[in-house]
Amino acid sequence: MVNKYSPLLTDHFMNPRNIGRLTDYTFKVESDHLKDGDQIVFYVDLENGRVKDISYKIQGCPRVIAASSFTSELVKGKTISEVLEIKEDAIAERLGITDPSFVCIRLPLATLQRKLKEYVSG
Amino acid sequence: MREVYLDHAATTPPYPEVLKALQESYATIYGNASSLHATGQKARRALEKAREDIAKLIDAEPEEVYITSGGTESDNIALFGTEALYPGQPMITSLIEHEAVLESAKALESKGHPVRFLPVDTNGVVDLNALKAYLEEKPFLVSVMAANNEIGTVQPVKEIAKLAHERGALVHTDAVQAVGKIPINVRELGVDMLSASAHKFYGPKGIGFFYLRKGVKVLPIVQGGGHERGLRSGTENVPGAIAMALALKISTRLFTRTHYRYERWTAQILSKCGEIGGFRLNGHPQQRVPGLLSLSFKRINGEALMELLDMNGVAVSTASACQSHSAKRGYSHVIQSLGIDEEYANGTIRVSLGVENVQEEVDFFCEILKKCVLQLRGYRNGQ
Amino acid sequence: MIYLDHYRTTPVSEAVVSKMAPFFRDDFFLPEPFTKRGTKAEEIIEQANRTLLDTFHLKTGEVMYTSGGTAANNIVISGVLRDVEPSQAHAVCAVIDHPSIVHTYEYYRKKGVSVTFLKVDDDGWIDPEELRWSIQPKTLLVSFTHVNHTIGVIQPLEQLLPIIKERNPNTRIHIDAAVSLNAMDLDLTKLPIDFLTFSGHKIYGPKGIGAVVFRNNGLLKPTLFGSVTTSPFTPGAENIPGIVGLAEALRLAAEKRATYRLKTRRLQERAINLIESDIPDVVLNGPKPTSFGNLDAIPTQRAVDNINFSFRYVEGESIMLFLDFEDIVVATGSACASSDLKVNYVLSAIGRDHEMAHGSLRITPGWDNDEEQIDRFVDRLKPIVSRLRAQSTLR
Amino acid sequence: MAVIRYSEKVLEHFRNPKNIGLIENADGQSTVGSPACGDQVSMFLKVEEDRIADIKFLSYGCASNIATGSIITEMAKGKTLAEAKAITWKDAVDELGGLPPVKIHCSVLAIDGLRAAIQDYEEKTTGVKSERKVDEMAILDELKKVIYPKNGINIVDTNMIRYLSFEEGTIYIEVSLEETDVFKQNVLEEIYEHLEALPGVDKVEIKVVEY
Repeated sequence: MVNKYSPLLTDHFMNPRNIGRLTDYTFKVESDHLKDGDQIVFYVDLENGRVKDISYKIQGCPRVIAASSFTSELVKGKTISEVLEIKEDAIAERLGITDPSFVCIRLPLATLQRKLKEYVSG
Repeated sequence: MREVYLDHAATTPPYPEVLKALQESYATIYGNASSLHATGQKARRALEKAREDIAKLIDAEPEEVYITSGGTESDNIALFGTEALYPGQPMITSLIEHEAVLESAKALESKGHPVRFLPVDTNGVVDLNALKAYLEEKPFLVSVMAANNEIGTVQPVKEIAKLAHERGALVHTDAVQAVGKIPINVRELGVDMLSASAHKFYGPKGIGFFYLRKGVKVLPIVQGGGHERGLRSGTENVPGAIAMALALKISTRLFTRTHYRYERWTAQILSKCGEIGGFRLNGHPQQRVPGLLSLSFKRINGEALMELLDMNGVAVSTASACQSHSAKRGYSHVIQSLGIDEEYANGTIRVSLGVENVQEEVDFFCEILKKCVLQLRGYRNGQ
Repeated sequence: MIYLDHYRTTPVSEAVVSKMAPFFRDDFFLPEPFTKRGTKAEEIIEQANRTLLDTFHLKTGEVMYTSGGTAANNIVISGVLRDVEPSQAHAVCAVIDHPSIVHTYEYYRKKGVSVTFLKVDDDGWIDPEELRWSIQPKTLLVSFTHVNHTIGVIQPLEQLLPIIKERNPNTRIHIDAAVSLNAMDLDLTKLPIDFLTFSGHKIYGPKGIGAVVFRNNGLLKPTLFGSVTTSPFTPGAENIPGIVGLAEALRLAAEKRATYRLKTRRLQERAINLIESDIPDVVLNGPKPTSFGNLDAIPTQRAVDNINFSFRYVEGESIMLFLDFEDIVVATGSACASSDLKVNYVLSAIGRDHEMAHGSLRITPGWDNDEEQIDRFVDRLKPIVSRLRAQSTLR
Repeated sequence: MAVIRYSEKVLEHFRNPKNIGLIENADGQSTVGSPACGDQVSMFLKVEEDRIADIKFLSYGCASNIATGSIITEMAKGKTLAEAKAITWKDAVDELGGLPPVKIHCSVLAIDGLRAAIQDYEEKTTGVKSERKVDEMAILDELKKVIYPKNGINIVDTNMIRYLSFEEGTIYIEVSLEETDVFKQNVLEEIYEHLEALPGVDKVEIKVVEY
């Protein structure tokens, strides 16, 4: 098995987009499944059923940092239903980590989708 | 971009002299050392010379030194070569052993040997009171490493051997991280068995040795042509053995110089860490292998720090070099055993200096380290 | 020096040494996920794996690297037999197999595993019928040596292996190809081999490295324990220079195989003809080589690089030492020259009495020999044999 | 794994053995050892006034076998029969500048050959078959000719004979050998070879014990 980071993943790890804490946000969501003190907190600002803005704070491995950054870029501007339709594997594939044992690569999107579903159902 | 290698506890490049000796012997000594003719005898003499040299450097007799394929095999010989002689008897090892001993011990457990794992204190030193208690169970073997591969703590092997022998147990020490780095004297340590690996002290890969005190019985774990006095079958790797002996000789000669440099650089790195803040140095403050630093940074993921350093041209490791695979998360069993605060434990990297490092590289590392730690803390704090 | 003991070990070819060179000091790193240096090391191993699989014509498969041929055979046999209930297990090998196979099975036999040691005929061949009936429902593993290390007999794998799978499709097949690969091509897409083992130092590669090539690890259980990066069966630091050297040696062996065959076959023919015509009372041990006439034919009976003769009335260690005085290196099956004072078991198995086995020489030419050296060797051998015969009690 | 290395003197006697050949109508002669074990020596004597006037040997064997044959014949030549009988294999080994432990048995064989040839001469001249009574001492003496190849010392002094009895033609002995000892087979074969040749011995039973 060759485990090598794709240039895209490396870039998102070294220069993560949308880091920070939004001053105005609709909700914030914290990931579960991370242990040993690692954590992600997303801040999401919704407007007319659309992700108007998103940011996060993160402590974690390179993959989860890159995936969070990539996911934040991906969902920004999308409607809630569009976000819910994104396949977890799509992100894994784009970032070049297809080994299913790397849960971390899927975690940011899963966290967001979980919270959005809750939000929609009230 | 600059490439600074600070992962010598994982593996080291052979000394140029060692490489030259290795390549020369590839060309000239191709006889099989077990064979009777002159070519074979030339190889045999070279092999015996290498064995004598190694023996001298650790204060053993030449016939007590067996050439193996490396530390893992040596450790496996120590455990599996003795267990059949003591069916059902327990063995003692520590919680912070290398996987080669730890996994073997677990395999022994499934073969019916109860295994007792000695706890360690915050400095990573094994608990001698626990040892005394476990020794009451009449174990056949005590295996405690000479120096830890992740935190560098040097264990009180001499005391351990003395206590174990009083109770009639055999003593093995995995000295892979100690041989060639600190003076090792098997007589003084009083151990029955010791494992070493050449690529940790600037020798080639694929070769190591196993010390077995005269009179101690060990069964072979590999069956075959009866090489190495029946203990370790397989055509002798004569070029490897020659190169290993030379590497050990040079490493021993360089002790004073390297230890002086490593101390100075350690002080410099620690002072930089103080500037960064929120860090701790793991392992025993004095009883440690020079040049091996386990550093924990508060509220940082160690893997992320290692990768970021790597992308900035500095090679260090997190946990143990061989272990950080796939979905395995969290920090290593060694760091866990120290009982340090999780906030720190998660952010641990290992920095291990080597003979070819120079002052400029250490300076460069200090700057990059600061930059990377601050960058990752920035991610966490949302800056 | 005239070195005619290539079955024992070979010099590392210069091409292999230079291929290995960068991996000692420049790229000395160990494999590790994600870091630049670590992934490069992984890629190097991947490349070597690819070379090995390609050489055996496999599209997919796995490779593990060991400390040599002995370790490889032990990992396979112990990997299958170590953790099974002995009374429920059966295994098969040939009596003339390499010690690293025979002794390992002997060890498991003592542990209660039932093991069939197949007898061979006077030329060293396994009887297909005997093999057929040796396979039982509980037969887990069959091992044998492709080309025998003493007498060069080639076991007809195309004929034998299907018999095993026919009788019991679950039986795994392990072939030791340690001395096969300089001269013989093994196409694993055509042969139902589950585990193939070999080592570097017999194919002009370095010592201290060997490999197991296999389709899938199925039955294998680890027998060594430690930290795992590339294969759970071979924990510990990867010997990357060795791995690179092994792969290059194997690649070169495959590339130059046709030339090698032509060369050693000429030397073999010349040596056999000269010895048989110049020295009386000699017996060739092992099968006769396939017709000398057709040099292009792929040998099917005896490996092209093996010659083994018994010299009646004389003892092998004495011949070997006299040759050694003349800087000629061969091997002998004499018990006197062995470290355990046992007569060569392969020669006993093909029906040579003790006296004939004691008086045997194994002559194994290689890349560094030529016709002139063979002539010189036989020329020196002649007076040595007649002199020893003159002083023998048995004349 | 034993390191087998010959001294220069052994190699010299191997290369250019003294007294090699056969004496027609010898006064005493013997053949000991067997090709099955890899070693056989024949000795031929010419005796004049109780002195060994000439001695020759033939050998089927390895380098140390030939070299010890050569050195022993050199040592015995010119000596009285009594003096020649007193030569021990240790003397021969010392004279050769040492032998590897695994090869000591070769010199024992050559000394055996010399003594057997002298005995043959004495039996021929006196007409008396000097048959030593076989008792436990004689058996022990015979066992002292079996050398443990690992240390080059005989199996009696190596303390490997744990029990010995001789009743109605059957010798029963217990030998201490480990299951894994590489020389086990070799030692057992040598014991059989030596003891079965003793007069009055019909059967040799060996039990291997691991203590």
